[in-house]
Amino acid sequence: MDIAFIVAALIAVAATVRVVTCYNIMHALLYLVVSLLAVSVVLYTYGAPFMAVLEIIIYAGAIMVLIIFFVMMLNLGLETAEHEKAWLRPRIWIVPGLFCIVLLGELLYLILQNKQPAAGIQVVPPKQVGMALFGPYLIAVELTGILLMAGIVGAYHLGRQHKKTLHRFLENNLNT
Amino acid sequence: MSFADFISLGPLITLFTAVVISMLLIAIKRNHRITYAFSLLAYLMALTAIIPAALYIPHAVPPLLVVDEFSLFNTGLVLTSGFIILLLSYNYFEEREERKEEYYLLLPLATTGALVLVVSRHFMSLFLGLEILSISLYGLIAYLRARERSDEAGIKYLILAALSSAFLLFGMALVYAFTGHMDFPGIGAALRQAGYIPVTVLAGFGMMLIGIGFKLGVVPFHMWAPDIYEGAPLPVSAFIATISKGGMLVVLIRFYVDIHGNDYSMIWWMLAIVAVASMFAGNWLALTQQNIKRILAYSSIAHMGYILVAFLSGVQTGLEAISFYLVAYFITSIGAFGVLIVMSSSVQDAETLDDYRGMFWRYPWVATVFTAMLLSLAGIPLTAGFIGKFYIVMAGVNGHMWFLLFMLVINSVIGLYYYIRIIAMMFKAPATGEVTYIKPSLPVAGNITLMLLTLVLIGLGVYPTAMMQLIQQMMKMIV
Amino acid sequence: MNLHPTTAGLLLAGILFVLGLISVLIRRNIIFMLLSVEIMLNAAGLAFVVAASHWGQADGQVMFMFILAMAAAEVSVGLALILQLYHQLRTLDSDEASRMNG
Amino acid sequence: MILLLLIIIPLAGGLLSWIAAARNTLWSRYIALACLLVDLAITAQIWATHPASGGRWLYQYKTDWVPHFGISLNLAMDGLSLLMLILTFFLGTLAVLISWKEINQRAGFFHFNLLFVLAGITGVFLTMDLFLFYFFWEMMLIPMYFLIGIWGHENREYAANKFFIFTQAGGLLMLLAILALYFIHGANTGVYTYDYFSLLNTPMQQETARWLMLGFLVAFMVKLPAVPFHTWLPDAHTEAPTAGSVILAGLLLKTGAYGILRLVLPLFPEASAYFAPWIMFLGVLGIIYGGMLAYAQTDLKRLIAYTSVSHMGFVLVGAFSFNALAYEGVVMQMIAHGISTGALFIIAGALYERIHTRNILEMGGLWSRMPVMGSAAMIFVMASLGLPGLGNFVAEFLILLGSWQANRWITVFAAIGLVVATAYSLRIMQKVFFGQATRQYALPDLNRRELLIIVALVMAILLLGLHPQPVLKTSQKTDYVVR
Amino acid sequence: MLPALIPAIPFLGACILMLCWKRVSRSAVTVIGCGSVALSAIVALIVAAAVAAAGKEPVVQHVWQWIQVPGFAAGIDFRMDVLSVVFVLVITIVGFLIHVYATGYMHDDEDYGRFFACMNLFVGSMLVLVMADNLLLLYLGWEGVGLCSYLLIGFWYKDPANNYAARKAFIVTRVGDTAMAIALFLLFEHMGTLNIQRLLQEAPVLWAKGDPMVTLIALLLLGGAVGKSAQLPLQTWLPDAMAGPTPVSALIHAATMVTAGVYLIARMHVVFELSPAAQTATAVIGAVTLLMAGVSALVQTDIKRVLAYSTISQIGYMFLALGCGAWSAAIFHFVTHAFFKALLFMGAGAVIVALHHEQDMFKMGGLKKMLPGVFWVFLIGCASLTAIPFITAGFYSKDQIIWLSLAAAGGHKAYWLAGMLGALLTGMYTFRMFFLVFYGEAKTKVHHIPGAVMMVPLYILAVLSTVAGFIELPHTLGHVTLFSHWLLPVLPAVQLAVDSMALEWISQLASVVLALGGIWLAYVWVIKRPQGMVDFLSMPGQVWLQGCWRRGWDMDALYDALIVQPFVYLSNVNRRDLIDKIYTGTAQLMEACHNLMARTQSGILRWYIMGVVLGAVAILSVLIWRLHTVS
Repeated sequence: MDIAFIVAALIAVAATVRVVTCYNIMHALLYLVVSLLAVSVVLYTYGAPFMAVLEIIIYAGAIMVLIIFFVMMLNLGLETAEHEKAWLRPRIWIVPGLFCIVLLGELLYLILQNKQPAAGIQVVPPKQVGMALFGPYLIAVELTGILLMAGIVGAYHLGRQHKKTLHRFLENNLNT
Repeated sequence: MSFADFISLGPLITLFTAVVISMLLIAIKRNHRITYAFSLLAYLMALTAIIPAALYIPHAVPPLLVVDEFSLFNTGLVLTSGFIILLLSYNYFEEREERKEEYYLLLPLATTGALVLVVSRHFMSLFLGLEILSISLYGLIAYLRARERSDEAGIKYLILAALSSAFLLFGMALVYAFTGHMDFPGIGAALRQAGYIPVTVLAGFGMMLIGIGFKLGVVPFHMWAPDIYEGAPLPVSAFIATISKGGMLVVLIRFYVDIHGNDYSMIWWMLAIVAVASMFAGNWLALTQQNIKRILAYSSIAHMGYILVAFLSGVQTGLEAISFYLVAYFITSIGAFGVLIVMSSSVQDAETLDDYRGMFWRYPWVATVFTAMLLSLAGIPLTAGFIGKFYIVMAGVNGHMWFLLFMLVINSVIGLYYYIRIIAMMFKAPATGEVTYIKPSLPVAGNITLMLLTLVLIGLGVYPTAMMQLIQQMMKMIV
Repeated sequence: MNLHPTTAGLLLAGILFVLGLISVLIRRNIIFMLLSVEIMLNAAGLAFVVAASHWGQADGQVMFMFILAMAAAEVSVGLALILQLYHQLRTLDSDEASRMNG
Repeated sequence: MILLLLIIIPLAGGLLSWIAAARNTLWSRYIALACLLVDLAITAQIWATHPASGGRWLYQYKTDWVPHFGISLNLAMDGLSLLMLILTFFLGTLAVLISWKEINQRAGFFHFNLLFVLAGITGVFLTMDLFLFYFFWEMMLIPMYFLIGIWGHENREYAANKFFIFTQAGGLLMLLAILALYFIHGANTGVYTYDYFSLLNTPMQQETARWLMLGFLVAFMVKLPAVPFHTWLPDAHTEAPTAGSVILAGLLLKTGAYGILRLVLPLFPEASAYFAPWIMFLGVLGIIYGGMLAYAQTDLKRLIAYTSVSHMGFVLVGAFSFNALAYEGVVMQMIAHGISTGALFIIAGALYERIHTRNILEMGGLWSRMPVMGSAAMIFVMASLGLPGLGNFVAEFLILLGSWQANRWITVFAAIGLVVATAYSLRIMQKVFFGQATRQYALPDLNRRELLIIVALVMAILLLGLHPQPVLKTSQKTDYVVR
Repeated sequence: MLPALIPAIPFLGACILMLCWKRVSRSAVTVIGCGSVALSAIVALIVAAAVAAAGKEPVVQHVWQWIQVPGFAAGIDFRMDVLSVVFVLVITIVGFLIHVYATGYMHDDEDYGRFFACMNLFVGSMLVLVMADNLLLLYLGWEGVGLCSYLLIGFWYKDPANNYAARKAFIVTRVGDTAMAIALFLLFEHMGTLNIQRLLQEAPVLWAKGDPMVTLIALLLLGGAVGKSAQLPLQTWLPDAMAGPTPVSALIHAATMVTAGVYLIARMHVVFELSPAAQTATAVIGAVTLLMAGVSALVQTDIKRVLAYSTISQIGYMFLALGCGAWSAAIFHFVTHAFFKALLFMGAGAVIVALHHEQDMFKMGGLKKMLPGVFWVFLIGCASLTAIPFITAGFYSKDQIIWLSLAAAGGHKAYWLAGMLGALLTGMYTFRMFFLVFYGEAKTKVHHIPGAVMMVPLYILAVLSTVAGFIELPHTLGHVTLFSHWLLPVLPAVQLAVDSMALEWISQLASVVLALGGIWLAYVWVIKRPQGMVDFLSMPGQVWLQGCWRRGWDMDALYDALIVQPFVYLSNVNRRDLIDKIYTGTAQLMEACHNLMARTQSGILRWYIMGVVLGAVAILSVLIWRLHTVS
């Protein structure tokens, strides 16, 4: 068992717990970034250096930044924190929490049933990944393209601001 | 990719290419009519592309995809359904949304996702297809931005879909971790080879079931369905009810067959519980519901339960039954939503039961169509739904699943109640006094489409042989 | 600790996954929910990489990349939707978005 | 081919008369009438000319439908079917006639539904393919549902729903049984078919046979209806328009009895014998329970409806006696009950048209105002209580005579049911036609059209009572399961 | 062809009248109504002559095959043998006279035609009953006369009381009919036929004397007979049946229909002979009935009810005779009873019409002068009923029964005593009625003197009531056996256990003395010392007892409490059909489920996620659970 893995894992879990419990959304996001960084270390220890990098660049770097930007744009800081405080009462989280703990227990129990023969961690170099990606999984890459296009079109359509000028019928409706 | 790969994936590629072109068209000039016409054309071309693809079957595009009779059949089904939904869409969007053109990108994109599902035999393509479908649907569900409920529906669907995707992925990871394969036949072979099924793999299947169950809308992952059906634009609801569920079901069948799902009693039990719960929950929920969209949502939950019964029968007849039922269910659901669409005014959806009061006497033909659709949902003879239900029961009997069948019978009876409640409402004398009905748009294209659907519905109900032969042929190949 | 490395990795992924799930469940803020779902997806991706390392295959990593892509698309559409919702409801409380029920 | 024609004529006629109604409702009525008369003529012609001796099957027609499943369009007519068909078209014709003035709203759609119901019933009586049987069985429900639900009385929707749900529930159980039979037969012989004749001698375990038999039986007992599945009937009969009540009582209930004779007994002789005492018990329970309920009713149509429960109990008792006499009686009972109860409903309908109430407490003394109607009612009330010389007596007597050999106590109680029948039947006369008129009505007696209907019915019931031999002889052309 | 004509002609008349009585004149109705019966009577006479000419060989006619199914056949077959001839003649002749009388009696009724239609129908049915060759056809006639009885009792349908009486008559007789139907089933089961002749021939072969089965059959037949003939325990309907017009009472409820039971037992005498127990039962029923009815007749106030109870009592005599094996005696009494009771009823009817439909005897009186014709014929009828020796028919028939109840093989002293006591009661109630009606002061004015149409039949019947007795004279008085001899081919001669002329003398003397004693008591009671009687009767206990008797020993109340009320109560409790509650309950349960489920659809996203989590937990739990149960 790699020490690096254990440390990174502990950090990841701790940071994620903070994400769950944190009231301030900004803090939570930052904790999440920490968690993602720790996960990237874990990825590295599992012989996936390229993925570790991607985790940092895309997850921590792009997606999280996007969300942070969004939060800032809406200016949600303090007010939201208040809300979160008000919403996160034990009454609210205790039952779901319990169920999730049960789920966690079951999941871990099931994973621990693993009876596979122990094999070492095998490093998969980025080249091999690249070969796979543009070899057999070429179509999948194409499909990812479609996926992203769908995302873009959807986000474009939904993200546009409402024009206040509605369609004439709707307008009439609103007026009446 | 070889030439044969291209031809085999022709429908998919055609459709996607068309999406790209139509995006460019929109970029050049926004015109509802042109985009609409082009999309229709795209679907037609994609449908035509099935013919050359059929020459090469069965053709695998390793490791992700496989094109065989089963996938081509379902490709055809999905494309036809998409085409019909599109046909019904024009008027619906014409006056509801200023930016209507993106709809004609998102709908084919979603269809593409379903097509990927239909041909996939690998976790990766399953996942990607699912996500293409889901992400397009986020946009589609919330498409009508002026409508309050759209956003609510969209966000609900988004969070839940992502959540269930996460479950699906985690489950896949577990399966992958303990079998070393992500393609279905490989998994099946690995499990056969191992001689037993590792618990963790079972756990993985269980978690995948959550993701799949969510898309199918079975209990307990069904709760989104009514809200999304209600909030989404009607054609999109029709899409979710049919293509989205159908695509998932097809991939589930393939997966189940490839991993020899019948060998594992555990999976059987899980599905059986889900099936019974879905039947009861769906039917009970619909019982006194006043909103027809929600009724259709609940009824679709119950119908998925029925399908699962056939699924669980573990005989080839069961798979045939599902295919047939799916066809019938597609026709019926699209028909029912189609009626809702043509009955809706240019700004308001006709969705409450009261909107349909005395409809038979005001719009006899549309009411007849709706009646036929509802009767088909209820499984009454002369309709395709009857043959479908008959087929399912037959499969169940063949598999000796008496308990499940008994549940099915009970539920059919419960279900009957709310279907005929709608019918009764349509045949009631129109309300006296000052009642303002929704003024239905009754577009010509919509009416003709509905008429054709009804004809097909009754045709299949009266002469199902051809369809059955086709399905039987195709199922022989995959089992 | 003499854990099988694959098991260890999967355990971590499982813990992160469930933590994300808890977060989705107890948060009412929709952005938080979206965030939590991201945690879950990330955990699933981690599980794939762990599995890949066990078999020495690239497939799991490829899958991880696709998950990444999907997460990105998801977040973009999701944020756009949240924006819409925020404009309409003037709140991010998911419980408020419950006008459809029954 | 002629059998197919019998089904197609009403189907086509139904469509035609719906279309014609757009022009003129009178055309619609004439088309419906003509179709039924043609069918009636065809069947009457067959009846008149069919050879006294010779094979059991008068006509057969078979062509593939869904060969994939072994489903064929398999029609055949034997004595039993023939009699039932004649009854069907006879009552169908009358149903059109009585609706002549009663149904003014949406007459075209009414006739469409009426003819479709009749087509479904015809199909049930003719088909020799179990799938097809189920198909027709369900097919007649929808138009019937509309008949009740659209043209019925105040509480029509409830009644229609109840009717529909009950019969569907029973039907689905039958479907399960049909399919199980199909597979058992297929597994044992390698031939997967729904063909009645092939399935007749399906070898199967006793246990299985019993379950399957119950599946069929429940469907038929719901339709019959037997206690405790009878509760849809009073509602449906009460709320239906007159023609609907006539079709329901006269024909739909008979499909249940027919199903028992045609399917339950021949397909599962051992299982039927095993359950026979219980079923006969239910039958006799129905006779007395239905009779008591009928006695307590104040709604005339409801009262008549419960008499159906009582009378159909005889069918159940007779059918499970496994006795040639009882079978003859059952067939007679089906026909005679169809006519007598149909007539009573027609009279109830005619009364309702005149005084707009069905509550017998508000009637009384109508004999003096409508002596012809009163006399007609008297005849059918007497038929209902089993007066010799009228059709029902022959039926009930033969049933009891036959069932006596099977089970004495059942027969004794069934015979006691005749006393109850007297009580409720006479109550009709007493409350409706006798006594002092409570209100002053200006009531026209039966008009010419109604008179024609009633006279036809009276003739029929008298002929059945005094010279039932042609019917009995024809019905003997059917092979019943005799022990 | 002739025998079939006998019932066919009245049926035809009934049909014609039913279809068009509204459209033809009253006289046409009269002609059709009376004419058909007269024609029938003529044909009957011809057939009777044919039977006689053929040496009492029966005339059999097969009209058409009614029911023929494998294992069972019944035809519309008529058989005129000597027994049938007797009944047919009485029915047609008395029937004709009553029809004629009715043309006068019903003259002003608006439903004149309907009346005659029903009457004709009745005559036809009754003829079918007595001419039937098989029991099924007999049953047809049996129920047919029941129907006519129902129709005619409720003839004046506007009065609910009449309808009630009619309904009661129908239902009570139906109870007996059911027993008879079961007897038919049993007979068929054992013999495979319902043909009367074959039954009679084969029964002795099949069963030994006293076989329990034959006893059961005989008792069930007896059940049918007591229902129709208003014997204990089913006698309660007959007094109420007097609600019908008086000619109806005369024809149906005195002369013919009520004696159908007698006919049935006589017809099936072989079966009864095989079962001593059933015979005893018949005799006991007859004896008890004749006494109870006699007592009830004693205290009635309504003139028709007196006659009704008297009818019950007289039929009791017939049953007594049947029970003793004195078949022909019973039939003989039937004949004479038909004459004098029809006479009495019609006489009463004349009085009633004269007094403007007043039936209470205490409101009559002193009619001797006003209605002398009626007085005389009534006197003859009363005398015949009381069995005044030598000159009345009743004397010969009744005396024969009393004597044979002692002397016949099946006889017993107790029967004889009952007969004797009955004679006393007969005298008392008959002349109490007679004196009340014709003597004393007039309390109601006479409105209408009955015309010739009504009186002529009375005269004829008066003559018949007198002379009919001479066809059968006892040993002591000339020993003429024309009647029993005539019946010999069908009904065996009575087996005498005691054959002592002296004893017969004593018996006759005693009965005469008792009858005359009864008259004397009536005289004292009504005319001589009415006050004393009133005092006696108003003693405590007496009042109740009298009421009880007047109400027919409160049998009505008993049945009401035991059968009718529970039935009605149960029916009404269950009016809304409790079984339906199961289904509506299920429906409500479903709705409750719906409401429960609908609450889960709260619309709150987190709740939906909770659903997913629950599902996940459930799936994994099932997995772990199965894992442990499997391994």
